[in-house]
Amino acid sequence: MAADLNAYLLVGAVLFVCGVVCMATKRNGIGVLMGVELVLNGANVNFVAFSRYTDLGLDGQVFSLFVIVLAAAEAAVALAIALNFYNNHLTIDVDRANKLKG
Amino acid sequence: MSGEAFLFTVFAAMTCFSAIAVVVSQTVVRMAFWLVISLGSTAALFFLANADFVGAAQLLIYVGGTLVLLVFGVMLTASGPYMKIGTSTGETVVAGLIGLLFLFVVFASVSGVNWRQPVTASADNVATGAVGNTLRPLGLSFLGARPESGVLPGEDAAGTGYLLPFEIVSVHLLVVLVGASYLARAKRRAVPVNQVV
Amino acid sequence: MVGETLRNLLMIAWLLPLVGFAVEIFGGFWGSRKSRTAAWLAVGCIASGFLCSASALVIWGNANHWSVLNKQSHHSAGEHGEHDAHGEQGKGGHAAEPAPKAEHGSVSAQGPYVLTAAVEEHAAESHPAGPTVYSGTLYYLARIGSLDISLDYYIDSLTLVMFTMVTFIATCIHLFAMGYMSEELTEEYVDHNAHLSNGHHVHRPGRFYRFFAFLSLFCFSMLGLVLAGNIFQVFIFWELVGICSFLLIGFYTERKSASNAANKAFIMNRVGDFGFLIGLMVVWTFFGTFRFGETVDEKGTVVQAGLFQLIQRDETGNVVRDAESGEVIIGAHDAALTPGNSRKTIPYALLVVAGLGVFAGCVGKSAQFPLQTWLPDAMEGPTPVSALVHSATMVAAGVYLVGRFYPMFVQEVLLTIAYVGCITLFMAATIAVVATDIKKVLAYSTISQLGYMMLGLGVFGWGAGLFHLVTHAFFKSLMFLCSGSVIYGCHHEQEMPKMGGLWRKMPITAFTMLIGVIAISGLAIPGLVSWSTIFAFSGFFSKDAVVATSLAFVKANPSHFLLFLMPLLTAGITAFYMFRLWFYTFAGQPRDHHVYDHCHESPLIMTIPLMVLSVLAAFCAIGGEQGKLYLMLTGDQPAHVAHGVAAAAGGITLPGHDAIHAVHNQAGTLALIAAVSGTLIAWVLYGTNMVNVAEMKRQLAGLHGFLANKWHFDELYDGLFMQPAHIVGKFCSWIDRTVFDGIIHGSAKVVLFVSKWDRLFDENLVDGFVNLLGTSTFAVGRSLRVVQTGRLRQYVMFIVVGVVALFAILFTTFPG
Amino acid sequence: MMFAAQSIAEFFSFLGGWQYVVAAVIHAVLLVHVFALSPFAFIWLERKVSGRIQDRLGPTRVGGLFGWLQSLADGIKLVQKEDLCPQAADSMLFRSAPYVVCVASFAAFMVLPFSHGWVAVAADCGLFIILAILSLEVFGIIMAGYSSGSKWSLFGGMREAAQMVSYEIPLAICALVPIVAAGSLNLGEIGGMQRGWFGYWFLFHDPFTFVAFFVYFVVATASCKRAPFDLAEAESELVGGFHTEYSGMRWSYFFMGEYASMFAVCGIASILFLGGWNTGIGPIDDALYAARNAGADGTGSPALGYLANVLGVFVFVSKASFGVFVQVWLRWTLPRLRIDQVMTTCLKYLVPISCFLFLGAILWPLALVTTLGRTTWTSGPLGELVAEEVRENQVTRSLSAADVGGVAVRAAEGVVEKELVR
Repeated sequence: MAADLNAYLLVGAVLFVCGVVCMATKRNGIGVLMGVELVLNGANVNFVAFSRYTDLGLDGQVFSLFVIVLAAAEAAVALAIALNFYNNHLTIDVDRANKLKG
Repeated sequence: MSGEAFLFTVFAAMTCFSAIAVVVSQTVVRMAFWLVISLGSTAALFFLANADFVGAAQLLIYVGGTLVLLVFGVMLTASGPYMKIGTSTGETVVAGLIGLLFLFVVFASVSGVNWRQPVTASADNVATGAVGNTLRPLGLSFLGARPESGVLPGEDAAGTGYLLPFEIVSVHLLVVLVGASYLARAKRRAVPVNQVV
Repeated sequence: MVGETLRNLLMIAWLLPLVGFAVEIFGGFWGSRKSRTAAWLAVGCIASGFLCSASALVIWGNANHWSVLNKQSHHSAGEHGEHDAHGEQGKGGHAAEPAPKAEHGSVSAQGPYVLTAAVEEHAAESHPAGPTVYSGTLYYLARIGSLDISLDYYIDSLTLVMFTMVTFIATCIHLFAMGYMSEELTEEYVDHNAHLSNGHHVHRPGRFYRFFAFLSLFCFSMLGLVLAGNIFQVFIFWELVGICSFLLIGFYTERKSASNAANKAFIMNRVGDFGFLIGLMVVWTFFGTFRFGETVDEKGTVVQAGLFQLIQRDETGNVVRDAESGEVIIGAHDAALTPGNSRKTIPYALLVVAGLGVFAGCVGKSAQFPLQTWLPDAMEGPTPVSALVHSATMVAAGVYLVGRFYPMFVQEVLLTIAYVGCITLFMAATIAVVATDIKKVLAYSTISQLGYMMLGLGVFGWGAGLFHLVTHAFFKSLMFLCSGSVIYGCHHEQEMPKMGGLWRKMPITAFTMLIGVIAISGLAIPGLVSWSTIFAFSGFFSKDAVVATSLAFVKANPSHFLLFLMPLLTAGITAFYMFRLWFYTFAGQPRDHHVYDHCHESPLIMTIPLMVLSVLAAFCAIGGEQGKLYLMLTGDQPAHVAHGVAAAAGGITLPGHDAIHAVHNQAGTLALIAAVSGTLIAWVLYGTNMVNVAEMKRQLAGLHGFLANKWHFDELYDGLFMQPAHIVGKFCSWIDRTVFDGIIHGSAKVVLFVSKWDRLFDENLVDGFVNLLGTSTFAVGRSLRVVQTGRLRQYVMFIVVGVVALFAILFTTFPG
Repeated sequence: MMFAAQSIAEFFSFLGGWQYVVAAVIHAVLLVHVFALSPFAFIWLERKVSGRIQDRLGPTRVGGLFGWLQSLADGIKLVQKEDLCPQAADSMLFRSAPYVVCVASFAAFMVLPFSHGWVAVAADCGLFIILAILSLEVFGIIMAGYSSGSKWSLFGGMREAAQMVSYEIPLAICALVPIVAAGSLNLGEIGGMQRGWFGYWFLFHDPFTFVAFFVYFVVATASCKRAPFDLAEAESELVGGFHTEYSGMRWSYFFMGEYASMFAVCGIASILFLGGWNTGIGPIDDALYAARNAGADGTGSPALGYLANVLGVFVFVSKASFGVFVQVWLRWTLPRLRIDQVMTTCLKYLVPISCFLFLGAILWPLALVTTLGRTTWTSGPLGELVAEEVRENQVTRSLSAADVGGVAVRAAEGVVEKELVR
């Protein structure tokens, strides 16, 4: 497998899809968060790959840095929400967070 | 197959395998473990792609910070050792099928696109950050200067540099930290009723 | 400076009761119903007011060098020529003389208020050629178009005398009331005259403080009325006085009779006030100002002439009329003398209407025929109220206003006033003869005496009418207080037939009452040397002045002989019923032993005002028309009466001072004879047992019934106004119920019918459409609801499926 | 030729695309062998030092000079022991956790220069990478604690996680203080700048770096969970903390990792503050420097340059080992803190102090410029050396990189000028 743009993109795609499936299948709220991290990471791989292999240049890396920072922020807030949810419901099962269902 | 390609193959395989392991794992801590492997391998991929600062940031922030945070969350929200919240088989199968379909769609579209000509590493594009050490140009770009574009600070900062986004992200991070610590404060606890795992 | 000082003093005297009222009402005295603090406060306010008024009077006198009082006879023949000389000045408009202008400049530089007349100049000549008036504006309330609504002041000798009189009497009455109302000093007052529907007496907290608050408010209103500098302000305080009267008459508001009496007084006053308003409208329309005195701006320039300056009189006392149109000229003959006032005219008839209108108000307030019936009923109020409001002050306000507005009255109006007074005095006296309630007798006597005053004013005796006003105020308030003392001593027994022989039990009251009776009856011991040395109480002098004036008037106009005969006759009747009252009450043997046994002399706080007032009632008018009081009062009399007119005016020949003087002895003698005979008859009938009064009453049953029923005036009014009103009301009610209600019911039915159809349309068509929308939306939402599972993971799945589907569409649509 | 190469990868350049792979393998093997042995030395050192501190002899029975064979005997014993895995444990995680710790500790040496140019990866952001890698160690410990299925382990793991995550913050900030002075994250460059007399070490660069060194050392001790901050193990309360359930080699991996990271943080300290491989004696350093350069560009003997580097390695290892010795010394001197005291120390005192130091280090040059007119208080060669180092790097790099530096310098000058005008 050659280390070219498409190879990176495919890795990113796998990460992305894994993240999405993770989000779709994990009932544990933290698991869903991990899926989100995977998805973001897949996007990061793409950014870095474009930065490396096209004339996008530095901007891709800058973007991926921002993504990392925002992912950290997102993780902090989401975790706080998850903790709150756990405090109120004594479970972390996202399927039980359906009070607003139709 | 060059050495770089070999390393890429190894790390890419590790990345993908761990990512799939994350999906397949049943307990959260195992998921976290695999996620660490996956993200670490991704960091290695970043190093391979000459984005050493991004890779280091990935390691420091993602693996060292975010994931530790997640594991904290796991432990704080675990109602028992090795807690598993299972998913029904049908759901898993459906999700897997849809995931495969999605993967196919993404593969198809990625390979279907004719990307612009890949830039090969050369002495000329080291400074652009495409190849080589990117720490200095990255730092300068965060300060609003884009030397590789020949723009000095104050000349056309708005269009090229990342000073403003950098500041915004900094403030954003601060706000998020305050907000998250406020949200996560120990508050009243619900009466344990009908605890269902 | 004098004007300023007077103004300030009178303002203090005027506003102090208002302050007292505010403190008494809002000062929290209801928290301590047993405290006399409120009363002392009220007494303090009004007594300070009296001190201010008295000092104002002294200052006024000083400013006029007292010379006005020292003049022995200003209507003597020798000085007549001089009068004429000054009359020339007077008719030119006393306020518009060039000489005082300089005075204006210097005085008015100190403030907006001005001396409107040349004070020092005239005073130095030792007799006035016109009123010495201090007037100005206190406060602008509003300005509507060219109409200034302002609080003005108008200070002349009449104002000052009235102020002093009112504040003094009010002080006495306040003190008296402190004793009289002491029963109210309790948390649980039982009103024996008020019954609840279950037959029990009314129990209520005492209202001591409230009584004094009302009294204070009344004093404020009365003083404001006297001080008023424009006719509209008079009207305002006129109504305020009415309100206070309403509150005070209805003080025992739980009593049906009291509240009825209060209503009656109020409503009958409204009848008169309606006329008053008409008069005001005429005045405003044609004169453009309400002020008595002229309006002066800050530079001392006369901006607008006052009412009294606008009306001009010639030597005969007649108003000046335009030669061609016959309309009355408003403003100066020489327009240059009154800047800001162009020459205007008013039809003579309208001037009469204005005068009659204002007089109508006076009729209501002073209880003159035909609006006299409220006053006897007003005796339902506490006796101090009767003494203050219904003898000395409020009812006198009508007379005061006639006196104050005198320059505006033309001959026809004055004649009407004379006749109204004449009828009133006779009628009321006759009713008083048969009244048995001690306060009712006094009430009718008051009406009668007020009639005397009106008569005096009407026959051109400006000084005589107002003189009687002042003397009457003293002795009538004295008598009312005495009756209050009797009532208090007899435990609220007011019927004279149940009394008798009370002088043994309450000598002070009996003695002071006797002084008052003698005073009102006009008894006198004829002097040995001349009239000026006659020994008589105040009533003799003032009544003599009125009777003399009317005699002179009748001599000049024989066709109006009733104007002399009636008061003469009534003088006798007055003496009769007053002594009847005294004998009935104090002399003879006790008739009701229950009353007699429990009766006692009043405490000192009530008897001291009696004694003080009795001294004044006896001696205030000493000297008669050469006395200090009379001279003080007439010091600033209107220009056209000041020097005694002897001329024909409006078809009536007016007597001059000389003519009046000439008949003085004659009239006095006749009046004295009448009084003495009345007294003797009373003594014979009631002082001795020579005549069986009951038998006499039976024999004269018709007359007695007529009189006892007050000449059937209540029935007359009932038949004249009440019944027609009822009939009209019934008719209106019938029309209302049949015609209007029918129309309304019919339209309601129509509306109901229409609305039924409208409802059908609404419910089926409109609602159906709206409901259809609602239900369809609801159904759609319901069916879409299942999509909203609330499951996070499913949503993610949906997103993925959506993306895949999108890409599938893209790939199939754009292959390659 | 071999000695002329600046790095192993350069040496294997004839292998074409595979040179990095080969270089990586060689590096890894070297590192593992060197640092698999170094813990033995440190364990022996610890035993002897503790023995001396406790007024006893320490290991003497096994043999060797001062009983140095003791560590070897321990090693043999550990290898022989049964590899236990408790039934309640999550076996996969339980088994892999020690490797994570080990790998995280040893990977740090990848960017740690031992002498001039003697570094596996001469990354521009070397310090950043080394801090990032060191932060991974906590993950293995958490996993170990969690997967053991024992509450002692769980508590230990949680404590360790909290402690390490907290101490990472002051650690990084304190490390940034000399970075501000140096203007580079490249550890090789930072080490090279301190050549000359020891007054040029960053320790003495300004008062803030001086204080920062001690703070850094305290924090580094804590982040290596050494006593008095060893709450994660805390034998008296948690039996053994996160490694309660471990035995045999897996247990020893944790300790290898611990000693490795001790050495790593001390190595960082020596590079950042203590002049790295420079001896601190001006003439010697200059001579060594000249020899290295001459060996590298072919003007002098490559062997001499190589020797100079070996000397540098010796100096560096000595400095780092002294740091380790001090940590051992501390362990047997100070009593253990409570866990809340540990956290309080970090969050309430060390973080603010380090922030203050960082701020001071930033303002220091500005203050000097406004008062003295230059950026260092010693008018000596440090500033010149920095400039020279920068120039040197520019030469070795491409032309455009020189442009980058020039632009950056010009931009910085512009900013400073503006500040001065203000």
